[in-house]
Amino acid sequence: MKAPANGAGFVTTARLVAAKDLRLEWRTLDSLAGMLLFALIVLVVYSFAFDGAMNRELGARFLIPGILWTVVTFSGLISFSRAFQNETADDTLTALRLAPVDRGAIYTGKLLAVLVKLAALETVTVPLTALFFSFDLAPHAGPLVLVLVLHTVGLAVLGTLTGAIAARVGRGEALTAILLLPAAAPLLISAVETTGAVLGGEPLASIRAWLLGSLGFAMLFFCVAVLTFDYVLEE
Amino acid sequence: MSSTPNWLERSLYPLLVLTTAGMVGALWLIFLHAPEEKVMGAVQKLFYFHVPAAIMTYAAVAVLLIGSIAYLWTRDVRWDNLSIAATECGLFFCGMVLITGPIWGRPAWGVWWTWEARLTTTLVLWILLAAAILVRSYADNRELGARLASVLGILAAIDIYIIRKAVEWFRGMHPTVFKPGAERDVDPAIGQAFGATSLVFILLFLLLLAVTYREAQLRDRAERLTQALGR
Amino acid sequence: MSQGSPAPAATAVIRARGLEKQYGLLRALEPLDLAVGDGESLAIFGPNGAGKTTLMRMLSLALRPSGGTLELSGQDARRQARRLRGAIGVISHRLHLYARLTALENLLFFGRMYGVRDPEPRAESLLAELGLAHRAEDPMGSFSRGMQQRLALARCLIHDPRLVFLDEPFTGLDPVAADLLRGILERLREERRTLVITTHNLPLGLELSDRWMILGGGRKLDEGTSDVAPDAFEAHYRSMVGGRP
Amino acid sequence: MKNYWFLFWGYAVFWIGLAGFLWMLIRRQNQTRRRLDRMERELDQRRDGSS
Repeated sequence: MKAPANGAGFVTTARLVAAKDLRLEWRTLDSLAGMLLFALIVLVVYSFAFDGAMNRELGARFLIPGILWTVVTFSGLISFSRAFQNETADDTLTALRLAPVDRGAIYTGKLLAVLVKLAALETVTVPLTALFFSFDLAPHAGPLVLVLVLHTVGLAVLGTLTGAIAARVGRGEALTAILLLPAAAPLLISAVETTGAVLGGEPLASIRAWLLGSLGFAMLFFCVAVLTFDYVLEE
Repeated sequence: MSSTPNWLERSLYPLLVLTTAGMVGALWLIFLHAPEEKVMGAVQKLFYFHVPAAIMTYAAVAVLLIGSIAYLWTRDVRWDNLSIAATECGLFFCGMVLITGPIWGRPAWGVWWTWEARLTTTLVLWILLAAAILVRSYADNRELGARLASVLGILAAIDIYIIRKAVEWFRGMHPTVFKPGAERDVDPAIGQAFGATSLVFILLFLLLLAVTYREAQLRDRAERLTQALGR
Repeated sequence: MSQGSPAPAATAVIRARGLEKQYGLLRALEPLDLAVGDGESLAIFGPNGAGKTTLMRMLSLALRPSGGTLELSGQDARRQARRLRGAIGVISHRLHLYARLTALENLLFFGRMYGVRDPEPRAESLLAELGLAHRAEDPMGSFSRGMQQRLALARCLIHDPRLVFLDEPFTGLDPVAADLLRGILERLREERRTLVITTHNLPLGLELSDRWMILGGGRKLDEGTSDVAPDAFEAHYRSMVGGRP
Repeated sequence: MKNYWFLFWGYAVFWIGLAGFLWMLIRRQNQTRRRLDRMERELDQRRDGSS
């Protein structure tokens, strides 16, 4: 008789879970469709609340960061809460539990899939925001991408963990929001600050401390999530 | 069996008497001993309750952190009972800080609320503690609720430290009554009153912690009895 | 009827002492001792709510026990859980498969998760063996219940597990699929894999096992070897659990 | 002098809050105790009945 199979390693597991999730997403567009439509609706509502003249008067750096990040955060909630709800239909969550793999790697895989979805969301919504609120994106594109990526990663790190907690007690977006938004407060502050600075044309050096802080935040909570995820997933 | 008082129950009444006596003494020190502060006037006396309540909130979070880690490590429900007690006490003290804060802030700053470092931190902490209670009540069994709430407890404790730093950086305008350099200017009676009130608040925290812990224990026993009776 | 004959200590693959589970309000399983030898097959009988599924989940390392010790292949299950999971296969009434993935994709995903070296040929041969080769590229959700259960069996066997846990594997199967499953279980026994199976079908359970155990109300009521007449055993079972199904 | 009202309300709110919290705790605890007593009596009765 052969020796028991040793499970996949950390990186392989994360890659497998992420690829599986993205393949499922591609087939059903379960969360992406909801995310994009929701983002669109929020943008339309904002256009009622703040008219173009007001935005032109104030300049892009005052209104746009807030609009951008509320859109990303609230559409992101959909992907965070779906990340583990999609394992409940045929109790595939138990199948993941039974696999001889590191549970932190399962979290990492889910995180990667969520990040791809958020990236897709942002490539649509950010230009759309620029279009709707008529400001010029091109001169700030580079620094803006850096700011977006950094804070999206941090948001997803916490969001995937809180989404898993909400899914474990059978709740969806509402509980995820209650858990995530206060915990992510420093990140959201930094996101709005740095986005404003970038849109205002300030050099990256002036927001270096914020960016490093957000990076540290994301890394710290990634470690916390990987370490505690076993307890979240446990039956 | 349940009528046998344990050490916790026995310590409850002495603690209650001690806290009440201490509270009377502290109030005497605050209102009759300490002078009215020159700049802020009478409202400054709120400081004697507001600040110790804030300190006790952080103490409750520290206890919650210890309880959460210890529960995940040992899976002993006693640690989870401690976490429950710390969450409930933390919620109480945090709520008191949140209410007395604006009442002090209105005459001092001219506004009820500002998105200032400590105010924001305190509000966020209150939401996180309430969310932990919510998650417990949503979970369909005690074990799952305890585990998820413990993870949240760890998350909240780490997070609160970071939020504090981040918002401070962002905008800080909180009054500091004791400035490190200017300590000699403050009337010693103010210091005495503050010190005494802080001690009384520690007693109050311990008292509330004992009561809430005892209740968590009783609920545990009730659950076990329910099961012994065959539901 | 009690001829309790625990397996010899040296060859026990599963050894539980005082294993129990408590869910806050209710105790799902009273402390229980259990030993299953290498290559042996154990059938667990009992009415619904007897604690069968709880026991199965703890033995297959899906659920953490509240107390007691569990050793699999002589190793402490709590400390070596991750490694031991690689030797365990599980079938339950839940499919543990992704409805939107094809049969082959499901098998490859789990095969790779279990670290199977070369999963494609293994998955294809399993699909052929279970009569699913022609549907390999179709999503699992489009299968009939019997085919889904067969695919679940393939998923359970993809990593060649030494220990196989089957929780009500015959539920919802048509006679043809049930016969197929029975044949596969017979073969697993011939291959000297260790099986633990729960079922409401007493004759079938006896046929597929070396020893049996009756659970009721969360505790072990009786145990013995399976070389008994099915009719006599059925009468004994009814007297044990009080006529309940 | 308006400040005295803020002072008064600040302390009033604290005492009301503390009283409310204690009242809630005591009420909850009494409920649990009553439940416990009822169940213990039932358990005793069962023991007497079976012995």
